[in-house]
Amino acid sequence: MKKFVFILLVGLLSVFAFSQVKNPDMIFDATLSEPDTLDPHHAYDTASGEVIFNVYDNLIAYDGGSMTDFIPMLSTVVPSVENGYLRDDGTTYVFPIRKGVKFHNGNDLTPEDVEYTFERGILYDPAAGPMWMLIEPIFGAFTVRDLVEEYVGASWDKIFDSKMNPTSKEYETALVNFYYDVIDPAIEVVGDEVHIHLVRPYAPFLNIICNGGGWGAIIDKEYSIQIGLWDGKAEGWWKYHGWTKEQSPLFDHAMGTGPYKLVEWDHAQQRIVLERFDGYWKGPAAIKTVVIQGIDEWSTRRAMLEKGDADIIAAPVQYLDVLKSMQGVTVIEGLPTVQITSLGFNWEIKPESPYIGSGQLDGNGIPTDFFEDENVRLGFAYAFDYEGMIDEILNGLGIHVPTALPEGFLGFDASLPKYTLDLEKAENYFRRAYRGRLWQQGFKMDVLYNIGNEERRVAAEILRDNLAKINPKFQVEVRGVQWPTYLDARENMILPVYIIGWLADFPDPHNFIFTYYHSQGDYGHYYGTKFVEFATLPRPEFGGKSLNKMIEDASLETDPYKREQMYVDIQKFVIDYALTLPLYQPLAIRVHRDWLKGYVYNPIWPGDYYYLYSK
Amino acid sequence: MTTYIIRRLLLLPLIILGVTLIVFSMSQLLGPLKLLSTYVDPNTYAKMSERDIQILMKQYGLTDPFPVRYGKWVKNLLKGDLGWSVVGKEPVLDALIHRFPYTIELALYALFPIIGVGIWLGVTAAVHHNSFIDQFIRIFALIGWSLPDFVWAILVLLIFYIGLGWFPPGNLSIWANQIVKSASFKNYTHLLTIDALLNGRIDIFWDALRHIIGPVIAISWLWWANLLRITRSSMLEVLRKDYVRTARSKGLPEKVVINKHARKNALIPVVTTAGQMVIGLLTGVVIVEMVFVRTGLGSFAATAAQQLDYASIMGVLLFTSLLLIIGNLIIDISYAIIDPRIRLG
Amino acid sequence: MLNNNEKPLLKVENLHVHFKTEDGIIKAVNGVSFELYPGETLAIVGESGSGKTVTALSTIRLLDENGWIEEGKIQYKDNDVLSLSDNQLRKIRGKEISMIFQEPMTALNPVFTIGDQIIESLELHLDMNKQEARRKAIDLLRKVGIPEPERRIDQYPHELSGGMRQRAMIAMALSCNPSILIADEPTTALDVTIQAQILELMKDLQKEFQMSIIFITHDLGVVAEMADRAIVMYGGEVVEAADIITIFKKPRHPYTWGLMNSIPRIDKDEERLLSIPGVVPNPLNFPKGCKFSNRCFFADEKCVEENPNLEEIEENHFSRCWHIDRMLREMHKVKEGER
Amino acid sequence: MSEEFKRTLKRFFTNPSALIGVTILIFFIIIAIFAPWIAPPKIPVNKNLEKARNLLENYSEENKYLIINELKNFWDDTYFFAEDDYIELSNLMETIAKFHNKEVSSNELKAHIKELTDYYILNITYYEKFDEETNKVIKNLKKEYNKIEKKYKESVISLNLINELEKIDGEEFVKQAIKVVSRFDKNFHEAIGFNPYIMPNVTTTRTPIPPSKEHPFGIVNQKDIFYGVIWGTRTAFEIGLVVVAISTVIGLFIGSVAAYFGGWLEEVLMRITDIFMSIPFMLAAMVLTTILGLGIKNMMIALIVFGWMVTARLIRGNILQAKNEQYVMAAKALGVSDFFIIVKHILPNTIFPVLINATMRIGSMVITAAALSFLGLGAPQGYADWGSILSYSRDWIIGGTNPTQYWFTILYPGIAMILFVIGWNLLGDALRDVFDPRMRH
Repeated sequence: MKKFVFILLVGLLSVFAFSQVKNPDMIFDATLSEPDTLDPHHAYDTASGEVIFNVYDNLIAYDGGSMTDFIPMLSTVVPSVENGYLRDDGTTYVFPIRKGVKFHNGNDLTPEDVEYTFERGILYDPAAGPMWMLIEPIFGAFTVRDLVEEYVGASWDKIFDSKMNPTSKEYETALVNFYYDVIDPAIEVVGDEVHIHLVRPYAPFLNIICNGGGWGAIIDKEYSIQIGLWDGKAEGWWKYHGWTKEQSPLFDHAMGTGPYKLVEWDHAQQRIVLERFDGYWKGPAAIKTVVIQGIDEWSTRRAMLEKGDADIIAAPVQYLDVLKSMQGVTVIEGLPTVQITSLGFNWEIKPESPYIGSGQLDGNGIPTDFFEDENVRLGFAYAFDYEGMIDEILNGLGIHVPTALPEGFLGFDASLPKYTLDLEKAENYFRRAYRGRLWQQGFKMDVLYNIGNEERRVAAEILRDNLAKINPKFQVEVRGVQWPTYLDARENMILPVYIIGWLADFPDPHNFIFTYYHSQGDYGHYYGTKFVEFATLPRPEFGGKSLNKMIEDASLETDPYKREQMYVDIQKFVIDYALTLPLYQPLAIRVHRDWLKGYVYNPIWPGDYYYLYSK
Repeated sequence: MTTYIIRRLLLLPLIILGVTLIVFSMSQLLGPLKLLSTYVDPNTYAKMSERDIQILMKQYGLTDPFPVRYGKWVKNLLKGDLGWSVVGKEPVLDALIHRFPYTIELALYALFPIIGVGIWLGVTAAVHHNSFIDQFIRIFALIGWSLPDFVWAILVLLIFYIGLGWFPPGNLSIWANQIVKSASFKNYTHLLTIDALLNGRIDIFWDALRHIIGPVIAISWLWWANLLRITRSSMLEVLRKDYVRTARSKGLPEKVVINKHARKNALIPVVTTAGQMVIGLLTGVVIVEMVFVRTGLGSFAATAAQQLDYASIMGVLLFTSLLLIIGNLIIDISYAIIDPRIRLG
Repeated sequence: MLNNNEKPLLKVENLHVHFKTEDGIIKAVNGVSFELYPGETLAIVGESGSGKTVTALSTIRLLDENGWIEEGKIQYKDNDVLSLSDNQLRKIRGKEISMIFQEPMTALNPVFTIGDQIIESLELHLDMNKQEARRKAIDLLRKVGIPEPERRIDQYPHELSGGMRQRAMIAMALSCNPSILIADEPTTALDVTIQAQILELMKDLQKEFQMSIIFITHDLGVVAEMADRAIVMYGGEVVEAADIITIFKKPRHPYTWGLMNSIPRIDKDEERLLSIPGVVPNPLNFPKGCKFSNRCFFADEKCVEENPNLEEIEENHFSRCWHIDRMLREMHKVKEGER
Repeated sequence: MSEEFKRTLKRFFTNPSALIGVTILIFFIIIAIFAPWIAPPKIPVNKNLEKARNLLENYSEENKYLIINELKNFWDDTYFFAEDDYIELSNLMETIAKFHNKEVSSNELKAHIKELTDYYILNITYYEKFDEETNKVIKNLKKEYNKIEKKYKESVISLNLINELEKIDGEEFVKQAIKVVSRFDKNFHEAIGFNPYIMPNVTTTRTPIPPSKEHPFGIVNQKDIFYGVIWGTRTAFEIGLVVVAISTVIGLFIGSVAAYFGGWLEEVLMRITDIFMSIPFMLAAMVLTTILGLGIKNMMIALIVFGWMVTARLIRGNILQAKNEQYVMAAKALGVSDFFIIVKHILPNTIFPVLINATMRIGSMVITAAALSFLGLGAPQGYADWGSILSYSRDWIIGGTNPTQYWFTILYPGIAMILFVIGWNLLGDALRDVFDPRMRH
C-alpha cells in the first residue's frame, strides 16, 4: 500500500514537472496595480491608462518614442499652422475624421462620435478626474461646475438639490441653455471634420489630446448611449455629470477602435484580458491575446518571469542585479521618465501636528514655522546625499536635477546650480538659523513616508543620518504610514516635510513649475499660507513681478525661446530660496523576456503599446 | 439541546448586530479624509483639489454623522447591498462571492490531510505514550506549533516552486485560466478542481491541483500540530478510562480496543476542534494566500485592511463572523449527533 | 464445600506488583498468594489502597501501563498466565475469566449500545454471526433480569439506570460462559435495594453457570452474604485468610477485628461502633515492620520493627500478627472505650 | 499547602520540557538584559568631545590647549546663550512679579514677552496665547525660568571645570580632563535622548550582505541582522508579556465579574464576549492596527482588544464551578464582601488554568505580531523586531539569484523566533502537566 502511494506520488510529481506550456500567441504582463476605472473620462492613473491606450484610439498619437512629434490616427491630419488645420491664431483645431474605421462592435467611426466623446467628457467631469486638462484650454476654467456657476450666476449647491435635480424651472432652463451656449459651440462637426475652439492659444493642447491615458480616447456614441452614458441631449445633461467611478457603465466596459478589445476584467484576480481586434484599421496586431495582471508580490512576479510564464514584469530597481543575472531576460536600464521625486516643506505646520514634538524650539520639537526660515531649508538642502541616493540606492537609475523640472522638458538647464551633500555648508546654514539657537537647542521631528515606497523611506533615512552627523541634537524619526494616512496628514497640514513624486500629465514645463512653485499649484498649495505671502511678494529678480505672476506669465508665453528663459529665471530663484528639494528624477528599468520583439518606449505613454509587439 | 439551538439562533441577529457595530465604530477612529482617500487612486488623490475633496466626500456620504452612516449601512445591508469594494473594484458582495470559492477549495483540500494525518499522528503518539515515537511526534508538533506561518509558507514556495518547480503560485496557469473563463467551460460549483472534472478536463484538474498543493503543504504543518496535540491528550485521557479496561478484559485485540473503543470516544472533543478548524481555515489562510498569490477571502481581507478599504473590511468581517457563528452552531449540532449522551439531554 | 483435594482453578503465588509514579515506585502488592477452587466464591476484603483490585487485575494481566508484575506465579488451569503470549491471553480474557467493575457507568463504553458491547464478545470468542449473537445477547439480558431486552439491547448505557447498567455489565461478563468471574466492588455504586438484587442475581447466576467468583469488596456485609472464603488484605499483603464463618466468628488479626466491629449489625444490640483510627499509610512510606502497626490498638515496638509472617494458626486459617493472644485478651477493653 | 507546593515544584523541575523551556527563556532573558553589551548601539557623539578624547589618548603638553579649546567649543555650542537667557528671564520674572503687584500692565508684560520671543529666547506661542490664557502662560514661563536657571548653573559649573583644567598639567590634567569629558558626554547624551531600538543603517547598498566578522548575522535592508535579533528579543518580550498580561487581566476582570454577580450583568458581559469572539482574530487585529495607525504600540492595543475573550470564558467557567464549593459558601455566610471573596478565595483556586493559557498565548501572540509586521502592519520600518527582519527577507529569499543565496536573512531571525515561541510553549506544556489534576495520584 505504502509503495503504491509512493509510486503514485512520484507519478503525479513528474506530471507536474513537465506540464509547462509556452504561449507564443499571448503576452502576459505582470504589473503592480490594477486599473482604477476604464472610463476614459475618469481614469487618471497609468494602470487604467495602459488598458485604455490599447483599446481606444485618439485623434493623433505620438510618433513612436517621441514626446514632440505627432502622427495622425483617427484624424487624418495633425493640425498645424503650416498645414492650415490650426486656425484663428491658434484657437481652432480642425480634425478631419478618418473613414472606414470600425469600433469593436462593428459600428463605423463618424465625426459625431468624436464630438460626442469630447462633450460627454466635459459634461461628465468627475471630481478627481482628468477632464480639467481639456476644460482649461477650451473654456479657460478648471471644472464644468465653475463654468455652470459663472453662466447661471448661482452656486452649484443652490442650483441643484441633493438628488442633482435643479431646484427651480429657471435654473433648469439656464442649464439647458448652458449646453447650447457654451459646450455645443466649442466642439462642432463640420462635414467630415471636427472643429475644437480654444479660448486662447494653448501650446500643449495637442499633447493633451494625444495622450493615450484616456482623456483623448474616442468612444462610440451609439454604444455609449445604449449602456447608459449621456444621451447626447441638452435636457438633463446634468444627470450624467460627476458620477463616482463605479456608477459609470464604462467602469469595466470598453468599446473603442483600438488594436485590442477588452475581453474581461477579472477583479478577483486583478486580471485584464485583451484580445486582438481583427478589424483594426491599421491591420490586426501580431499577438492574439494580452493578459495584464496585477501581482503584488515581487517574488511571484520574478518567479513567473523566470519560468517564462510572464513576458513582462514590473520590477523595483533594487533587484536590478538579480534581474540582470537571469537567463533569457532583457533588462533595459535608464529609461527617462517624466516624474520628479521631491521633498517639500510645510511653512506653516498646524500646531496639533503629532510630528513636530513639542512644537517649540526647545530641542524636543520644531516650531510650526520652522521651514519659513530659509536657513533651515537650505540646511536641509545640503544635508541630503543626492548622488549617493542615485548611485547606491537607485543603482544609478536617477538624474540629479537642479529643480523639480525633469530633464527633457523645455526650460531644463543642467548648468543651473544643484544642491549637493555638503555638511559644512549645511552646518553654516543651521548655525545661522534662529540666531544660532537652533544649533544649541537642536530639534526633533518626524519625516513620514508611505509604507511600501522603499525609495522614499531610504531617502528619509539618508536625511536623518546626515542631520544627525551635522549635529546629534538634530533628531529625525522616520515613520512609515499608510498612504491614506500620509495624504490625510498632508491634507491637514500636519506634515513638516513630505517626500512625494509628481508624474507629468502632459510633457510641458507648466505641468511641473506651476505644480511645485505656484502657491495654488497642486503641491505649492501645501506649503501653507505663509508661502502665499512669499509667492505673491514682488521680486527684484523678476523685475518686480511676484513668483506666482511669473509662473502664470510663463505658461502663456508663445515664443518658445522667451518661455524657456522665463522658466530658467524661475528656477534660479527657487534654487536660491530652497523652495523644494528635487531629490531625483527617477530613471526606469524595463524587464521582459528576450522573445518579446518590437518594444518601443515613450515616457509619456501610460504603459505598453502591445500593437507593436511580436513574439 | 433543541432549546439550546433555538436560543443560539435567536441570539444570532443580536451578535451579528454587535459585530457590525464594533467593526463600524472602528471606522470612527479614522477621519472622513482617510476614508475618502481609499476611494481614489493614490496618485490621483495627490493631485486632487480642495473642491474635488468636498464633492467626493458628499458623494460617498462621508460627512454624515456616525449614526446616520451606520443606519444607511444597515439599511443597505438589509437590501443585500454591502457597498462598493475599492480593493475589489466591484460591489463588496460580488467580491466576496467571487473570492470565497477559492478559499473554500483551499480549505477543503487542506482539510483531508490535516484531519487525516493529524488524528493519525495524535492517536499514534498516545498509544505509544512516552516512547520514542511519542517524543518524535511531540517535537514535530511543537515545531509546527511554534513555526510562524509566513516563514514556513515562504520556505514551501522556495522549495517546491523555485527549487523543484512543482507547485507554482496563483490559482491556475494562464492557459488553463483562459479555458476556464471561456464560454464552453461550465462553472457548476466554482471550485476549480471539481468543475474541471465535471467538464471532463483532466489537464485543468491537474493544473488546479498543482496550484493548490503548495498552500496545502504550507498550512498543514501548523494545523497538524494543533490537531494532533488535542487528539493525543484526548486519546491519553480515554485510554485511562474504565471502559477501555473493560474492553481489554473482554479479550479484545489491542487494535480493536484502540481503534474502536478508545478512538471513537477520543474523537468527540476533536470534532469540535476540527469543526473550528474548518472555520479557522476559512479565515486563517490570510498569510498563505498572500504568499501564494491566491485570490481568496484572506488575501482580500489583508489588502482591504492595508488600504483601509472600509466597505470591504466590513463585508469580510461580517461574512466571516457569520461563518464563524453558523459554523459553531453546526459544530454543536454535530457534536450532539456523535455523542449519544447529549442527544436526548 | 472447601475441598483441598480438588485442583485449584486459579493459583496465585507470591505475587508482587509494582507501579511507577513520579514520586517513586509504589509496591502495591507484596507477596500475595491464594487459590481459587471451582464453584467457590472468594472474597478479597480490604480498604481502598490495600491492593485488592490490583491483585485481581493481575490475574489477567490487566494492569495500567505504569504497573508491572515484579515477581510471582499465576496459574490458571494448566496455563502459566505470566508466560502466555498476548494472543493466548486474550483467549482467556473474557472467555475463561471475565470481570465486572465498580462503576457500571464508566465501565461501559458510552458511545456504543449495550448490545454492541455484548455482541462484540460473542463474536470474538464464540465465533457467532451477528444474528446469533444478537439473539444470545437478548437471552443474556433477559437472564440478568433486564425487562424488555429486545428494546434495551439497542440502548446506550446512559439511557439505563445504574442497576440496569450493572445487570448489562454482568450479562456482558457472562456472555461467554466463563469459569471465573472477577467482580470488583460491583455493588458499591448502587442503592442498597439494588445492591441486594444484584447480589441475588449473581448468586443465582453462579449456580446456573457453575463458575467461581472472586469478589472484591470493602463491605463485610456483602462478604457475609456472598463468599465461601475470604482473604483480608492490608497494605498490599494478605493479613488474614479463612473461610467465611471463621473470619466472622474468630477474627485473628486486629485489622479484621476492627473491620468486623465497624459494620452496623441488626442482630447485635451494641451501643457504639468501633472504627479504625487513622488512614491507610502512603504506599511509598509504609511502616518498617507490620504495616498495620501505626493504626493498631495492640501494637508494640516489635510490631514497628519487624513484619510478622502469614502463619497458619489453625487449619486453613492464616493470620499475620505478633500479638494474637494479646488481642484476644484485650479486645473487650478496647470495646469498652478505654482508648 | 506548602507540601503540595513543594511537590508541584519538584514535579515541575523534573519535567524535561519544563527544563528545556526554562533554559531557552532564561537564555533569551539574558540576551534581553545584556543587549546593550552584546550589541552595543551606536550612540552619536559630539565632535568636540570626540576630538578632545582622541587628543587625550595621545596626550602631550602641546595638546593641552587644543583639548581645552575643544572643550570650550563644546561649552560654546551648548551654553553660549545660557547666561543671557538667564538674565533675560530673570528680568522677565521681575516684570511678572510687578505685574502681580499691579505695577505693570498686562500690555507691558506682553511687550516684554514679545521682546524675548523676537530673540527666540521664548517660543512665539507665549506671546500669541498670552491674552487667552494669561495665567497658564505665566505658570509656564516660570517653568521655563526654572529650566533656564538649571541650565545656567550647569553652564557655570562646566565653565569652572574648564578653567580649573587650565591651571593643572601633566598626569593630573589627563585624569581631570577625562572626568570632565565624561561629564560633558553624559550631559550631551541626556540632551539628545537616544533610542536604541531603531536599527541604524550600516551600509548604503540595499542588497543583503552575507555574514562577516563585523556583522556576524549579515545585513539585510542596510540593517545589521545581529543587532536586530539581539534588540528584537526585548521587543518580543515586550509584545508577548504586555499583550498577554493586559488581555488576561481584562479577561479575568470581565469573566470573574460576570460569573460572580450573574444575572443580567453576566448575560450582557458574556454576549459582548460572544460578539468579540465572533470576529476572526487575525482579521480583526489587522483592521484595528491599520485604523489606529501602524506601530508597535497600536498593534499591541489591537491584539489586546481582541485577545481577552478566552480568558474571560475560562475564568467564568472555573468560577461558576468554584462558586458552589464549600469554602466560598462559608465565606459568604460569614458576610465577607463580594470583591474580597473573588480576590481572596476564588481567584487563587481558579487562576492556574488561566496562567497556563496565558503562558501558551505568549508565543502565539509573538507569532501574530510578527505576521502583522510581515504584512507591513506591525513594527515600523527599522524597528528592532524579528517579524520585521523576516519581512525584509521575504523578497530576497525568493527574489535572489538563487534560492540559497540570502539564507541568512531568514535563518537567524527565524531561529530566534521559533526558539522563543518553543520556549514558551514548552513552559506552558509543562505547567499544564504539572497542574493537571489527572497527574496527581
